[in-house]
Amino acid sequence: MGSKFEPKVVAFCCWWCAYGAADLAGISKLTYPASVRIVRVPCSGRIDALHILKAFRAGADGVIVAGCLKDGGCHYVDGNMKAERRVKALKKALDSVGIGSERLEMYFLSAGMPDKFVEYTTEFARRIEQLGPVGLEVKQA
Amino acid sequence: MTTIATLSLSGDAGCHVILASLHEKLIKLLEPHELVFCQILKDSRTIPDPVDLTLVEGSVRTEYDRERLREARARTKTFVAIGSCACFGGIQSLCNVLDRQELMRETYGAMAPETSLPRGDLPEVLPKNLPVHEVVNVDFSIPGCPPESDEVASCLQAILSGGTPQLSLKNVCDECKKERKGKLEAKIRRLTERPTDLDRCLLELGYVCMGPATRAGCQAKCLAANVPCEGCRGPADQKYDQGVAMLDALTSAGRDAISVYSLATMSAMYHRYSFATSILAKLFERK
Amino acid sequence: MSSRKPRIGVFVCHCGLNIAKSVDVKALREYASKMDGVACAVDYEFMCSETGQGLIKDSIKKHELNRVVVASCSPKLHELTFRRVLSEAGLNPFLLEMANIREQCSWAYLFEPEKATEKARHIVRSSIERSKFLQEIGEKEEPVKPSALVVGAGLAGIHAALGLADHGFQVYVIEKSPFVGGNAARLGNVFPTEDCGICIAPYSSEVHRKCLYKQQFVNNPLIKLYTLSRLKSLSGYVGNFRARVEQAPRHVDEKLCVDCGKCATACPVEVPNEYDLGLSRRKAVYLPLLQATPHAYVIDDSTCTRCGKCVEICPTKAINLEQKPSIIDLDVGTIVVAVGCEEFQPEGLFNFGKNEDVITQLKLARMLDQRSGEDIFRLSDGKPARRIVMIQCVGSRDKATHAYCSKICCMIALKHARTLKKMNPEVDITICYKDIRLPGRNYERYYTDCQELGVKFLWGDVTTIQENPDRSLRLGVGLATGGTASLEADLVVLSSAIVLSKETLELSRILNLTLSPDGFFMEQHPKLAPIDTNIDGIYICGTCQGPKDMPETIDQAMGTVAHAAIPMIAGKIKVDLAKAFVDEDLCIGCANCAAVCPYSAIEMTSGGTARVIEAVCKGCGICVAECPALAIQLRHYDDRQVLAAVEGILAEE
Amino acid sequence: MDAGELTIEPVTRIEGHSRVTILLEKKKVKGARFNIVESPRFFEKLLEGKFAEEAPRITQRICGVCPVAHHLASVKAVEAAWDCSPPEAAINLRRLMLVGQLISSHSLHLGFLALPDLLDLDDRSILGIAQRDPKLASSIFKLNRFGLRITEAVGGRAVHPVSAIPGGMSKPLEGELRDELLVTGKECMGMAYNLADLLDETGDNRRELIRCFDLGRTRYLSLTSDGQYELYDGKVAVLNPSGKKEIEFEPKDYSDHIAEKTIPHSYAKHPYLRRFGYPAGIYRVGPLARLNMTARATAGRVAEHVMSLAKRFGRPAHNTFAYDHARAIELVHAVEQALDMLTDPAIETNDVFVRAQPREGRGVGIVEAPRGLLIHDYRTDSDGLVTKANIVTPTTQNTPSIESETLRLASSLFPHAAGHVQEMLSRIEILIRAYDPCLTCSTHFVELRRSA
Repeated sequence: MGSKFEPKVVAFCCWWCAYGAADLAGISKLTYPASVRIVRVPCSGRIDALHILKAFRAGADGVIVAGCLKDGGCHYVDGNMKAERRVKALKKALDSVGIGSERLEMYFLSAGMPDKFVEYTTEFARRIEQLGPVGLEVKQA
Repeated sequence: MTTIATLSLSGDAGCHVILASLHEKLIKLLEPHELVFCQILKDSRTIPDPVDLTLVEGSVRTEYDRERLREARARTKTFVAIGSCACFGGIQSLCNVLDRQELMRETYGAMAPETSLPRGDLPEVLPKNLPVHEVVNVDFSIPGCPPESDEVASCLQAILSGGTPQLSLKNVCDECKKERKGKLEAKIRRLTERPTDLDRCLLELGYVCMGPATRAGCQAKCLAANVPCEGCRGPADQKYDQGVAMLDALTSAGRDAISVYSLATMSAMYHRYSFATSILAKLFERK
Repeated sequence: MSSRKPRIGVFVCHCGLNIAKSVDVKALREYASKMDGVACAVDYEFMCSETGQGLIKDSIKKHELNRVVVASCSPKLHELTFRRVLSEAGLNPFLLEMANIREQCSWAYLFEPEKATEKARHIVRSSIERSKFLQEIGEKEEPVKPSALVVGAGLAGIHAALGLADHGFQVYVIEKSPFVGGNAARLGNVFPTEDCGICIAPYSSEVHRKCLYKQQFVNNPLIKLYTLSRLKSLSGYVGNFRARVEQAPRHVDEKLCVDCGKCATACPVEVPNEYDLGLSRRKAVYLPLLQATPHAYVIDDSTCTRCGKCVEICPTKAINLEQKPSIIDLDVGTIVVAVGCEEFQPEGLFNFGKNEDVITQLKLARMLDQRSGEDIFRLSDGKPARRIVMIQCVGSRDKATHAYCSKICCMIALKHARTLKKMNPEVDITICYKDIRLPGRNYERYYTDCQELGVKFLWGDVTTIQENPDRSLRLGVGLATGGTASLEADLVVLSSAIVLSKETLELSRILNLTLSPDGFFMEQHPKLAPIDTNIDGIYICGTCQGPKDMPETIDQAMGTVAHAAIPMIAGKIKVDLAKAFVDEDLCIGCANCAAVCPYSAIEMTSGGTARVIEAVCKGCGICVAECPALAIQLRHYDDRQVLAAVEGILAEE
Repeated sequence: MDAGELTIEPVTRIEGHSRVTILLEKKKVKGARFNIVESPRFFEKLLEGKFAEEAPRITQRICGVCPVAHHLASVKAVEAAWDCSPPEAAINLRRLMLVGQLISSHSLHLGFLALPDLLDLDDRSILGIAQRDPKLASSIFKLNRFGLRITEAVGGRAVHPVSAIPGGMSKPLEGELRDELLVTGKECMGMAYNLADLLDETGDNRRELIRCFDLGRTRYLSLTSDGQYELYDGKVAVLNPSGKKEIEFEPKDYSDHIAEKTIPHSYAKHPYLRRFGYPAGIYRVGPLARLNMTARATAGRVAEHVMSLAKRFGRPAHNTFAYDHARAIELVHAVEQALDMLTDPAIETNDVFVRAQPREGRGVGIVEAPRGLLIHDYRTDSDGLVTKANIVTPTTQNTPSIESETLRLASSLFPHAAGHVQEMLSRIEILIRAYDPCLTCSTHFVELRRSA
């Protein structure tokens, strides 16, 4: 078809910070790639490895985990730090299954950082665009 | 009278050994019924059509396995998967991350002094090893490597009397006698050292013990022998991924062994018997 | 009802043109109406309007809906509105799912209608898929005990206790030392009113001043004070805490002691009085100061020789040397933590600890409080101290020790300089500073006063300090304006930082309160919830939350009174059950969840399984990700619901 | 029937899947093939990159009938690679477990697989035995249970034990278990004698059947320690067809002596002795090899039976039926050995473990599995991860003989078999069963010497 590869990026956003930042980006009429698809979770610490892996299984080309700022920014004390550890371990696992760790990234931002939200998601979506499709069989519904 | 068949696919016959080890119980169990096909115990060569109950052991590794499985399923009313190979693909699924051609080449290829690959009328090896339920419908599953003999007996009894077999819904830790103190040691331990404290929970001591994510019913025998649970019975709830659950639990406890060792190493710890059904294995299925 | 086959109603809001301008709302409605499980799909200009809400309610009845998806603005705006709509229509409010197609869609792609419409489809599809797994979630009530525990009886704790007692609640106050008053009682006169620190009247008191410690606190029938007491453990949750307190023996019966002082006269042991930082001496049985509250002697176990002379001489038989520590269990609804701070001991800095004439401001405060003439004296040789140098920011605003500003040291230094100058205008005072920070009302006056009284201000860092043969000190100062200066001093006073005491760490562990990176107790939100903590029902005030002066401390104390009173006045708390819950069959009792829960919301039952205390759980779901046995799920965000949202948002059209 | 093929599929009452094909041409048997169609499970590849200390528990899944042998060969290989010597008490426990395995495996084979033929039952299965001779069935069950119970007591589980870890055993043998085993062991002794006698009698009763299993002479391979019967340690010896010890080598040198040939019609490979080439160098392993290798049986019932065997078949015995008798003799010996070990108080010693240090190395572990010599050969890296593995199972080693004997048997029977094809095929099956082939094992026979 010759059309540009349009990646699918799932952005798990914690309700208190990242989701708020995404809202504020909209309110500020800032734009970011439409390929970024937001899934709301109460806290980034809620995100299981299973959720991330299943997102890839379901056809995602990249996954973002977005939580509150480090050093006390987390509404649930340190859920974001737990998420970070999990993401680190999963990056390794993704490398081993041939998906590549660069398709998973964790970002930290506060609800008042719409510009960061836009910057991170744009940058990530570009990265995935360049990497191309993950080449997974999309699971039949 | 129920007609019964047993089928073994790719596996180690351990489930049949368990069946045989029911001894008098097996004789009694089968008395009012008829064992019509059991390649290891009887001389019949084909599964009759129809048959009431088929127990299938082993996973689907070759085209031949797949054919026989489909044929058996088509002839059977109640189809029971027995053992972890049939239920989850079993230990041989750890090869699912490897390329089939490479497997064949490395296994039969560069061998001294003469070299040739098996060919002719041998069944084709499938791209990956599959659990039974990914090929045909299964009515009941009795997991374990091998399943406990009491469990097999009671499940069979239940099925033969028209009921539903009851498996434990708890986890192995529930039956483990080791003491938990609620404190995880951050160190990752391997079984190159026997636990120093033989009364203490092995997970807490730093071993990768799959007990928390594995279905109970085995009386935690491995733990009683001071060896961590290998997860051979699969998760208590089959919709979960036992290995990913452990990976999750251990990473945030700071024991992210997976970031030290490769997936190839750790899959044998987290997914030793259930890799074929794990989400990680599914991620391999490329277009 | 939730187990029934889903009948989903999808309500697409135009939000005027906010959504409709870039999202083709008609096409979106059409798309949604064709999805599996959708019983009706409607679009309307303003769903949040009365008419829009009515439309939803009518549709719920007409189509027997059991799930509602509202595609509109962010749930941060109107989730509660629409939940109420569901309630009013007889549906459980948690059967609502919002699809955020404004903030996260129409506004982000204002001029790209195709993109916006496509993305809206993803978002709505995800919400519809997720809604299928939503379940009814109820709420329950928990009673709240009308009693409070106040930890610490310094300025903050006393004010909090008094306020809570004024509300009519039973208040238990525990204090680790034998007497109340904390640091405030040692400061002498305090700014900005220059009255005596131990006698400050509470805001609400009678017209004439009363000594706070003697009158109100001790005589209030609703306040029960436990001195020499420490919190050993805490269980329970908001409304139903149980605190276990260990009280060390006083050995003197407070009720029988008549303050005759005979015991102290008879006591053969004499040691430095820590209340005065060793400037005075006391006996093993003692009152640290005349105004001490409770007004009863105490025997210091660590120095008492058990000679029994005091027992013999006591006329009221108030003394019992055999008294043992006791354990007290207190059942309370709320807790105020007001454990205060300590002055940083800058060992090794500016010869502190090596040279007796290098002291801290607190010691100077004690010296000034005891003065009997126009001079204060060098501690080394008792000669009048005529040249005094104060060094600011010792241990504060310094990466090597504490990066934060201790906030009150500037005022303390100016207050002391002013007092000294007023006592004796001949005294030469130099203050070496980095910045002088005086943001409080009426504070600037101290600065102008000091300038008028001839206090010298030197902008720079003291870089060297040496002892002269006559025991005076020579200081080298690197000036901020360039160059150096040299100062001679009889006394060097360090304005030392405010820090939390070591035992506060242990307390934070017992209470499960988080500490901020600077080491103080962490408030729930620095701006919006400055006295609340990560644990519901526990509040913090005073310097344990960060450096502050007296007015601020009292502000916060009063704030905690107001907040702690809320559940206690209501007598109950409502707990929605959108919380984690444990499948006891699967639970293996590993206590992983309890270990990672930031709120101590998970307890281990006697049956060896975990139990979520719903009143405490805040629904973060950290435990869910953590559980190796997959025995915990979070209502409203269980695995199926999250995965349905993920798979929905990714599904091919 | 002039030309064509006769097939038996699946061969029943053996472990695993195989097919026998007899090729006919001009009323003559032209060829025979023993196809192992059991799927390959690639255990050697599977081990790569895994913690070596996990190998004993992973590799035993190769076989559900003789897991103990794999468990122990594997742990020995890891210990050899890591240069680690477990305490004597641990070795005693392992020997006990190996004997237990022999009891459970042999009783299973004799009772469930072989006897139905030899007793010429109508219902050729254990169910038939239970019907005809409940007492015999009951003693088979008891013996089988005793063997499994030993494995469970020492290994933690009856099938797929877990206790052998590099450095020793994860647990000692508890006193009460030892007492229990002693009691059942004594009960089983008589049953084992009876079973051996029964096999001896069969030798007399079914002379005609047995005679047709005289199918030639081969070499034999087994462990031996100074000419004595050995299951766990010692050297590997090669016995020539006349009963002379030709070669003796250390386990670690096995690949200098044994080579493997890929066979087009089988997922297993044919091993042979390098010195003699293929097919001259094919050899047999298992109960018969072990008895032939043993210089002199001690006194008692074992010695009597060995004499009887020698009298009937010569020494070394080559008749393939002798495998079944040898198996019964080993069963007697195993129960005796188990009782000896259990009687010695040393079996309860607590000191069963020394800490192993993972390191780079190569190790070969050889034990005698019920069906014969079992070889595990691993290389590990400095982290103790397996980098290469090679496993040679007994059935693999017997497969060339099974095939050549099938051909010979078919050829000898066929001219007379016209109209009795079923009888011929049945005899071929009986022949194959005598080897007690375990085809789940046989598929893992691989050498992973990757070309550089």
